[in-house]
Amino acid sequence: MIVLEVDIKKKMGSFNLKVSFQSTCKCMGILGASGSGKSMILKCIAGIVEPDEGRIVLNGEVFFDSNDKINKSPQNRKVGYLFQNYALFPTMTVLENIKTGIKGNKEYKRELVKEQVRLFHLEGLEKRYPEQLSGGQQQRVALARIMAYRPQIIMLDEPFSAIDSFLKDILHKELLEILKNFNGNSILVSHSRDEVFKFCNSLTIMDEGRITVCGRTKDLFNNPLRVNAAKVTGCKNISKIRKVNNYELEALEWGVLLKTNQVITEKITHVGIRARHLLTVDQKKENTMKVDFLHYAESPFDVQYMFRNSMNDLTKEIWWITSKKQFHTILQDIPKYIQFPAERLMLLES
Amino acid sequence: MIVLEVDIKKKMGSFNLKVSFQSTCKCMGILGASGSGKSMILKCIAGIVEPDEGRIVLNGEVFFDSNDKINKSPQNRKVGYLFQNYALFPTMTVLENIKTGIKGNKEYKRELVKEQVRLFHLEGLEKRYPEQLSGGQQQRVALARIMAYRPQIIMLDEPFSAIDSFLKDILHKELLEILKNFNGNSILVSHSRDEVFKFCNSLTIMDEGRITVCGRTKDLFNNPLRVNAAKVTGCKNISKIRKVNNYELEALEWGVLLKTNQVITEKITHVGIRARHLLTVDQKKENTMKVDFLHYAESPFDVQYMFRNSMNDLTKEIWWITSKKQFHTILQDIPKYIQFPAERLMLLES
Amino acid sequence: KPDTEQTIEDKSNNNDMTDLNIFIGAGLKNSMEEIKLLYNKKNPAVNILFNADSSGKLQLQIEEGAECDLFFPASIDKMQALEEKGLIKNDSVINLLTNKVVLIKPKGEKTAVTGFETITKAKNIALAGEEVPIGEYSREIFKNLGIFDDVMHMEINQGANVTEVLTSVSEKSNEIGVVYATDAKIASKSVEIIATASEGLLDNPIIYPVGLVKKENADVKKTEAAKDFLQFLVSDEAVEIFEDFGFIKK
Amino acid sequence: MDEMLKTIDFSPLIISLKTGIVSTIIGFFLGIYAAYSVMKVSKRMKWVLDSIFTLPLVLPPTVSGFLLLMLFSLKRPLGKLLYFNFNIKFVQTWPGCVIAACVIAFPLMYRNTRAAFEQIDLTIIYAARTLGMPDFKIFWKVIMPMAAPGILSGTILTFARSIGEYGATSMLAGNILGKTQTIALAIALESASGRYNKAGFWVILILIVSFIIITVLNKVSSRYSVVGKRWR
Amino acid sequence: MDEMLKTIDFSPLIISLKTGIVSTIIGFFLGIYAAYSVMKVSKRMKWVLDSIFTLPLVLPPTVSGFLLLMLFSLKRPLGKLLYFNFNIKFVQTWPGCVIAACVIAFPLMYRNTRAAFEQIDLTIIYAARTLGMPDFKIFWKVIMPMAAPGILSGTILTFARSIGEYGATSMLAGNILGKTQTIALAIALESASGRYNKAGFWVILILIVSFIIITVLNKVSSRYSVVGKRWR
Ligand SMILES: Nc1ncnc2c1ncn2[C@@H]1O[C@H](COP(=O)(O)OP(=O)(O)OP(=O)(O)O)[C@@H](O)[C@H]1O
Ligand SMILES: Nc1ncnc2c1ncn2[C@@H]1O[C@H](COP(=O)(O)OP(=O)(O)OP(=O)(O)O)[C@@H](O)[C@H]1O
Ligand SMILES: [Mg+2]
Ligand SMILES: [Mg+2]
Repeated sequence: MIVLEVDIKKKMGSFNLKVSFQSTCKCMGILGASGSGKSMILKCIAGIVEPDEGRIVLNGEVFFDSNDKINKSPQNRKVGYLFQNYALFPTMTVLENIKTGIKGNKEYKRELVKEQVRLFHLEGLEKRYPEQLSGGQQQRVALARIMAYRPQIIMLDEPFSAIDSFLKDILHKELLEILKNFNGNSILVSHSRDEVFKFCNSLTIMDEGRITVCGRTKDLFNNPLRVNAAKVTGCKNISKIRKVNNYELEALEWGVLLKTNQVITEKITHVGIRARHLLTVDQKKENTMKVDFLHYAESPFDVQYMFRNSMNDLTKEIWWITSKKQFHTILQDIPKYIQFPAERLMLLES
Repeated sequence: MIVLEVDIKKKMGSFNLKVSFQSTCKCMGILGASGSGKSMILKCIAGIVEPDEGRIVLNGEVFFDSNDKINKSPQNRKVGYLFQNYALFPTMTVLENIKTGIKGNKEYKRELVKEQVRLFHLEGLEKRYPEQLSGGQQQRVALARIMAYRPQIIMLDEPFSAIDSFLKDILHKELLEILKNFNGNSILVSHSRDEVFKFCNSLTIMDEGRITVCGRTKDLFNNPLRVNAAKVTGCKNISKIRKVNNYELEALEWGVLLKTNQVITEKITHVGIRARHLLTVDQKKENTMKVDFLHYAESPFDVQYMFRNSMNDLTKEIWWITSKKQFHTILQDIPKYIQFPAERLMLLES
Repeated sequence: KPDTEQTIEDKSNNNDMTDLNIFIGAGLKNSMEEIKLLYNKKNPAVNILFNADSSGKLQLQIEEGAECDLFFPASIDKMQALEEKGLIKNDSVINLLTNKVVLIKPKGEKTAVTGFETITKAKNIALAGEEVPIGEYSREIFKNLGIFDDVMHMEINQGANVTEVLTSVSEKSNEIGVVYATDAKIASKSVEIIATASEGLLDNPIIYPVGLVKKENADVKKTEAAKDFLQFLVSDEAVEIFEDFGFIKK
Repeated sequence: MDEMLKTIDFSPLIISLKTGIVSTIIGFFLGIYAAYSVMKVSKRMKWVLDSIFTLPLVLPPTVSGFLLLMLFSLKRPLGKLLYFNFNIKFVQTWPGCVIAACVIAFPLMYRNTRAAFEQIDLTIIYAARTLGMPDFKIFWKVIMPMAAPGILSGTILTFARSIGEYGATSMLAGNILGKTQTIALAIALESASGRYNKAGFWVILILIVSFIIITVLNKVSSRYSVVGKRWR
Repeated sequence: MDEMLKTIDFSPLIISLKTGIVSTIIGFFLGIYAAYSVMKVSKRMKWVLDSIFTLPLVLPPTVSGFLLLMLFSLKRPLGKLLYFNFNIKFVQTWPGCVIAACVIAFPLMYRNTRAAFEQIDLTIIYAARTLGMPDFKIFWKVIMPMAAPGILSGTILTFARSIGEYGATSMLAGNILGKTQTIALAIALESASGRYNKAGFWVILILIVSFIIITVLNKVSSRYSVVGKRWR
């Protein structure tokens, strides 16, 4: 069982990073708002940024310890870090770029490079220089380079951000395969919920340099516990609350009283509900609200509707997302009432 | 009505770009595989890459014409091009970066910059240099810089690839607002189907330097017409066919005979069906296939199942995606048969 | 024609100051500076500007029309060359000083060389270039001694000027060297004289001529001042200073 | 020592400083302009210009001085033209010192700047163009700050070289105390006259001056480089 | 002309070439090493080293030559030590030419290289580290190719300067035909002797040689720069 322990502090100008976590899972995901410090953590683990204090240990091997004045060089950490901006060597061809990290004899190198080229669909580009590649091609070269390096731990910083969805599906499959056969940890930073969900058993959620929640991916998507975690896992509807009693609250920003299944503890400050979990009903029931339709947006398979409490113009908009199948023309049958199913309400601490 | 006419050829090493289109729509989307030449088109329009021959005209203003030897400098094109890799000025602060493109007096500049900083949530980062920003922050600075420039035409090359989903939703809304008030064209290159769907009325699909299809976004998603268009619009199931008669075909890679609603012309070489459009049934009917379950992958709201024709091990996998709501535990009730509804089959030319 | 050069200087100096440009061989610099001080005590209105450099360079500069009133090179050839080109005022040339050629070695060093005749016993020798005046004189001496070819087969370090020769010897880079007596005197801390060449060894004596440079549309005041300074150079007062520095009045 | 200081005329210091600063400024703009122009030229032309602009460094300074004298002497066409029509004279004047120093130091500025330009990422320049920045603004606000290390290096080398210039200066401008005698010329002359302590004094002075100027240049330029880079 | 050619001893050409090439090679490695070391040092230290490494350019070459002579002359401790214990002698020998040229040209290589290093994007170096490349490999395979324009500029300047070096060489190594007389020294000597056509011959020769070498260097280095950059 491979363990990664991180407990570090780092101040960069006005930004403070202070995180501490242990990961034993095969692939840990990090989700967080833009600028919350995800890349910084990876840089600290890779040895590119030196933390002000703390400890980083991988599998018993101390990478960094401010007390013992240990700070292994990046070379000795054997960490495969996919830079967010790729960081390809501009003066090397694709082939040379991939080859850099490989240790072994010529024959082995050649074989491995060839395999990576195939795996990341880079055939025909071997002799090109990075500036002669498209964005997605560059990203794939960077991925190939890391994978050829055979690191102890793989850290991917938004590895598929520039790759089209068809190729992404293929690469997802291949990467899942690679990670399955890889006996080390990996960390994935991604803004795509689907990606995190697919790759990561455990998830760490960051906000402003701190870890807010940490747990099994599925659990966190079901019950994000904190406002910020709810946001980054894609919850579009969040409101401040006033507790009425243990099982009832007033959603202040929606202007509605809601019954809950869970006990509302004192710490709870917000309530959230995913846009897909709202129901539409024809008449007033428990946990329903009469709404005015504001506007809608369409995506290939879904429609997003935006409503507002029809009793109160000052409340926040509420998003409802529903699969398209059920509608042929979208603006027919606009619901009058929406329901907040009690079992779907997420009670959140801020 | 503002018209953009592009008809150019460009050879770059082994890559040949040859495209010709007219766009009058407010926001044109470009979809295409990685390396298909999307960025190259934008570069030609912006004046960064000089086409070998052809013509580029925006609203009657000739940007480029190889016959008349016209080649306006990028400065005189007033094109706002968001580079895929941002291309921020490394020696300028965020504020200075945003300010560069603005024409006007000091007061106006200050106001406009301030507005952009607010719009793209860059408060507190004004004095930072690009290398002191996170990936998403850099991308937002680049966006702010383009928008402050007040161009005639806005060209965005994957504008939200590095931004977390919560902020992305907000920026989407803001950008939609901006584009609504903007009286010029815009072009969006994106790998996200949802984004294209949301922003673009018309869509151009590229493959290996050529435009394969071009049309209204919704129409293309409904009926992509070509294999490559089906792929980039996210169709996961595509098979070669053999025509049996005008309304029947054999899907060679799936090993199944399918009835269609549309006439199968001679040009049709493939059939496709979106993973969400497959149905599951309990017994053999028309257009059904007995399948073996291979594996599944989960995303927050959906489950993807992979099947294979149980009669023939050599056939391609078939993806089925379904919303999670219907299942509590996923591996229960694995369907035995899947159905290809005739009205959902997409007949494709290669 | 306006003369900005003049006007600029007129602004910076008093209006009645006269600038006198004097080109002197580098070896004359120290003595000429003292003479200048002395002269200025009597004639404060004359602003003497020295251009001290190797005589060949000065000759070239004058040929190229440099602003020069008085030319005072370390060799008569340079003067003659200019006279032939008509750049020197007729009859103004005075052969003012002579110098001696000496053979030197680093102070306190042993050498088998005892005089010019035995020069070839040295391992190597520092000599000025062929047409640097002192180089020319040295060669003349060797020819007259009949050892020219032998010397030319030695390891010769050719200096482009006397300073280089002097430094080479004083730093023991070379075993011996040939310089002017005046130079040897300056560097007496680090070199010592082995022998002084007798006058008979030179075809012509070493002469430091001084002459007025001919100028078109010359300024009368300037010409007069130049003449006056030339007169002063010949005076006993000046000659005394020259002699302090090891020169000999011709 | 005290005695010596009294007898020293400090004009060479002033002249050296003036020459150094003025020729650095001229060299700065000229070198940058040359480098900028060469960047826009075809490969073959680049090679030709490159070689020509490097020449003054290959030739011994005296030769360059000789060639300059042949060009500007009042007996030669150009010199005559300049003098009689424009009243400009380089022979034996302070401007001559400047010209000599400029010519000798020019290759340093030129090559450093060009190397710095070549290392700049073209995409950034393109971005500036698409933002409608006029060329001169792109040059001064985008290119120059990015090329700062190279420009600084060139400037320092140019200053150092022009302060230390002897051969060409003595040929063109002469060695006239109070007018064209720079510290470098003074050092040469004093050591030729065997006055080593005076020469030594000048050497120390020139070193101090250079230290100061180099420091100032470093400080000024560090304003333009984002973060002082240090490799670990 | 024909007459003249017959009387010319071509040894200065050989010596110049040897000196130029050897001192360029030494200067190349030394300058790069110095620049590399300075990149890793604190800001204050950087400033000190920077100033020291620029000195040889500030001093007139003759002074540098004089100081070298003071160091290596057989009268002085170091010179004695080297000569009597190791039989190494720089005074009046060809190695002296090399030392002199190296010292004079060193600042050019150093500063150019350092400027080039400063313009490199640190992220790329970090990437190389995380890929486990050993430091020397990073240096030669990643840093050097990226710094190629600056390195080339430094190398060309170094070569040009050391080929044209006269002042320090004549001081330290002397001007011995067939042993230490380089073309630059020959030119100085011939022109001091007023033999302008011989001097001219050498000038032309030195120019041709430099053209060739500069072209070769350009060619070699263009292999390392990805795409010949040209601004439009
Ligand atoms: N050199 C620096 N000086 C000051 N602040 C910095 C510096 N480098 C980064 N930061 C700040 O640190 C924070 C974290 O940066 P980091 O790159 O880790 O963000 P991130 O979580 O990866 O964001 P993104 O998803 O946008 O890439 C950001 O707010 C950034 O502005
Ligand atoms: N300088 C060049 N020389 C040769 N080929 C080039 C050059 N620049 C780009 N290409 C090729 O042109 C093709 C199109 O590049 P482009 O950047 O337009 O792709 P793209 O559609 O934007 O892809 P992506 O989605 O990955 O960014 C790519 O296959 C790329 O490899
Ligand atoms: Mg990041
Ligand atoms: Mg692209």
